[in-house]
Amino acid sequence: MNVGVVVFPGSNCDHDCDYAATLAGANTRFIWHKEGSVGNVDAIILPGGFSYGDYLRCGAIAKNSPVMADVIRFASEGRPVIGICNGFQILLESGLLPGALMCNNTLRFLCRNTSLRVETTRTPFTRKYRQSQVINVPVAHHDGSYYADEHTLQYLDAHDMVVFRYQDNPNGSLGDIAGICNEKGNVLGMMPHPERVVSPELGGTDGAPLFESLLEYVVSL
Amino acid sequence: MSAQEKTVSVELAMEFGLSREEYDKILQIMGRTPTLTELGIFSVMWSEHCSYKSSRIHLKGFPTEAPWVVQGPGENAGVIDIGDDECVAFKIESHNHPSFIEPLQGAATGVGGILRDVFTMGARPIAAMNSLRFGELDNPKNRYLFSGVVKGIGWYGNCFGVPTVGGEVYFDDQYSTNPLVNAFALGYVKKDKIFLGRADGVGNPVMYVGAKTGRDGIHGATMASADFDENSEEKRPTVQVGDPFTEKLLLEACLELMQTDHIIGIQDMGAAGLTSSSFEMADRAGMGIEMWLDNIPCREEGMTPYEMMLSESQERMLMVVRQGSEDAVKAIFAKWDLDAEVVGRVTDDGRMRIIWQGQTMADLEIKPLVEAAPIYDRPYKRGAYLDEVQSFDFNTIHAPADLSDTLLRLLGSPTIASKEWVYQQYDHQVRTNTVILPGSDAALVRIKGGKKGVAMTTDCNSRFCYLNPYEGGKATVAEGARNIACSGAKPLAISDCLNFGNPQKPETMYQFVECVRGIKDACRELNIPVISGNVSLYNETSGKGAVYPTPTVSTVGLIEDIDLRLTQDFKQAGDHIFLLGA
Amino acid sequence: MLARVYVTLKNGVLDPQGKAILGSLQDLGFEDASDVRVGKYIEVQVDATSASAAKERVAQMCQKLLANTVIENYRIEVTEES
Amino acid sequence: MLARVYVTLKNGVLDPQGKAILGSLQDLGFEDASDVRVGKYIEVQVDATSASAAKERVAQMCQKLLANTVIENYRIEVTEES
Ligand SMILES: Nc1ncnc2c1ncn2[C@@H]1O[C@H](COP(=O)(O)OP(=O)(O)O)[C@@H](O)[C@H]1O
Repeated sequence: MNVGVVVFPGSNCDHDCDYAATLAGANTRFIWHKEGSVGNVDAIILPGGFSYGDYLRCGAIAKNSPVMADVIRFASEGRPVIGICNGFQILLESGLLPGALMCNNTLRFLCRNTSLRVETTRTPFTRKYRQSQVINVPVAHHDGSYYADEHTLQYLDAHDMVVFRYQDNPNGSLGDIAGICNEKGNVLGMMPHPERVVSPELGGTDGAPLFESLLEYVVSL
Repeated sequence: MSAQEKTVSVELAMEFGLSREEYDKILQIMGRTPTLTELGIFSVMWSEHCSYKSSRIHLKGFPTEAPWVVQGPGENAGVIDIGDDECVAFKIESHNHPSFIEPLQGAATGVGGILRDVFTMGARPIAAMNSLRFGELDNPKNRYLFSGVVKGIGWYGNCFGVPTVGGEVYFDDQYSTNPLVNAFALGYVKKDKIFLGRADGVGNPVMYVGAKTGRDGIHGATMASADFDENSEEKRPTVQVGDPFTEKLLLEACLELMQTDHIIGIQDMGAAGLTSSSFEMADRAGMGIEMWLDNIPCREEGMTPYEMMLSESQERMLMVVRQGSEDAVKAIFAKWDLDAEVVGRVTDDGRMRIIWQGQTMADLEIKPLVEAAPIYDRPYKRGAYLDEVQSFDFNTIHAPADLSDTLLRLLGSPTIASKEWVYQQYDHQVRTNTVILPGSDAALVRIKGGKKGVAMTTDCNSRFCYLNPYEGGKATVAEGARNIACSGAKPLAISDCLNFGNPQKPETMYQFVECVRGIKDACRELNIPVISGNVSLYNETSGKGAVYPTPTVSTVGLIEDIDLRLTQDFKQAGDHIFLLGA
Repeated sequence: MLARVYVTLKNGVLDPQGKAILGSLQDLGFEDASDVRVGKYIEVQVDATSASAAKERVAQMCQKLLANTVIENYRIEVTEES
Repeated sequence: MLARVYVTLKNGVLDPQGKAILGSLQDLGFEDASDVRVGKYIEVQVDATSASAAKERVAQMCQKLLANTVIENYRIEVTEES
């Protein structure tokens, strides 16, 4: 499996995503944001960090990067795209997922472990988890409070689009939402960092099945 | 400041922070009256901050050598060998005065500066720490400073993408008129990829890279060398603003460039900006530089040579590259949307010539400016307070009736209480190397690709240093070594940041001298060399007393196998508990 | 020409920052403050032949970048000064 | 009464945010944009008997909290609407 990790100026979890995907057995390559095409990859990761310094709004400037048009094309073909933290913010800004992420209700950056419930295993990223499994994955963000209007929240529920919910909502997200996918399930955005818990030295391995799911999915195609 | 219209005189020199004697010495060195730009250069180069004029003679005698020391004091950061041709570069530095004026930006730019110190060495920053001191939190001003500083450190480090893995915070009203903000960074570098701040090779181009120059922080270095007084507010417009995003780009561009063989030498433009970076690079190589100010990328209109030379705008570097490499360098920086301009060339006459609009604005011999900087052996005297505090009779204290209550009160005091509120605002896991998270004795960061890990801690019991400066200095080093050892690692080297009050007061100078003596003795005894550091004096507001003597020490150690690491928490019921030591 | 852009949160979107500021103001003794909403104020210098052309252009900038219309509204004022 | 507060960076203070936005606008083809500065826009509802009293009060709030006067300036407009 070839995984492309998109690097925006200011991305800083790009190497961590590369590390986690490689550990799961993928071949990875970095895709510079100025490239017009994502090239020959089977899945795309938009990593965390502070693209463009998070200036204006998190993800707002990155959504206009040259590579994003091709990421949108790739996603519309039903192929897997995951945005983690800043990557989630970019997916929302670019309209690939509904809603918005706002400043944490604590108004502070928050780096700590959270406990998540897996709400659906139908996506290419969650098939190796059990339905309703509770996993520990850290968050590290300032703007992670998920917002969508009532109508959208109902739509998400009705279409099985909520993928992870916080058990201990750390930031004021509506519906305790930590991660959502699109209708098809091939585009996932989540605030917590699964790539940070993929080996025991790092304090946990609950993030590993996400990358392994992706590999299994791609190989099964 | 309309410094341009000012005529150079002893009064102006004093306004710039020089003494009458120092001005006479300048006249003697130059054989003429300096130009305004020249006077500005002298004033920052001879400030306490850049010249270490009050501390230098006492810093001599720090043990600085060991088989594993690759670079000792004197460069942007010190470097030690951790085996297999792998090295770590690290340093701690103060940003006390800027943080007092504007806590968020002051602390943020402190982090930015120390990160640059590390990556100019060719090392990718893999960990940061900080050591903080504030007045008690019942005062809203102190809460404002504390929360602003923490936010600033978090903002800059998180955005840059370095994990902030440790630090310390103390609260004591002794710091309410001058908080302390010390920032530490550690980077990883292969032994054959270390870069130094040297301007070698006659004719080689001098290049300016990074952000544009504005009027930020002019006279910041001299500000860091003076007491605060009621008028300090007026110095506010000189506050520098940080841009961690640009710094992240600068890091990536520099590291990419360092994979090529275009660079000869590189240095961060920190305190005293273009001035100290160019003088120090030329001095280390025994060379001269001709600098063309018309080529300096400026952010504002109408900047004068004086302002360009003294600006402390952030996220800038000065480099010397090989002749013919200019375009290749520019191409790499253009990829990262950064400026890179040729602003001068290396000469062999040992002089700094600064040219602007066809005129020579400054023409100075470098050696005397750097090496004939004043050195003071300031008088010191044991403070009378010491007799009083040391003769304290502990028998006058009676055990409290309710020990549980006392314990709860102790645990509830901000200095002892959990620091989670602080470190949860720092991304301490980015780069997926942090194997001991904040909250234990020392942080531990693994080196990917093997089993090794680097442990680090920053410590200082400043109340102890106040009660007995010599023993306090010793204890500080010992505490750091213990923290490293308790994590399973072997302490290898330290970087120190010596925060004291006004050195012109003999009692303060005594604290300095004695703390330093204590550090030296402990380092020698434990065979832990000092490989980098920083001195911050004048940490007091006039009339309101100085901070406690605070010689912060950052200790770095090595563990060969991270699976053998130890953390401080009790692991399971039934385990035995031992008390070790005297 | 100078365009002033005011970006504000839509009605009904919670504004934690505004709420926190209101809380601090009241703690500071400003009990006469009863509501605070925080938005962005952006000044854009734009080359245009008329104020209406400038406004048009800046509206496009808002749509594409300056505002997130899922949660924000924007308002533009153009002055001839530069 | 509604007070509108505009908080802007002082002249000469680096505005990294404005710089990044300008770069992005130009990449998007808005070459007619030549400068961007970003500030805050704050609406404060305040109880006061007159517009001038309200303005006075909000100025105190700016000094104490809403603006960081080390690097920022502020401007206040009061309207009688509420
Ligand atoms: N207390 C100290 N202990 C050891 N080395 C020191 C100490 N203070 C300063 N140094 C060394 O002196 C050199 C100059 O320090 P400094 O002026 O702070 O560097 P910079 O150019 O980054 O501002 C550095 O190499 C530093 O490591």
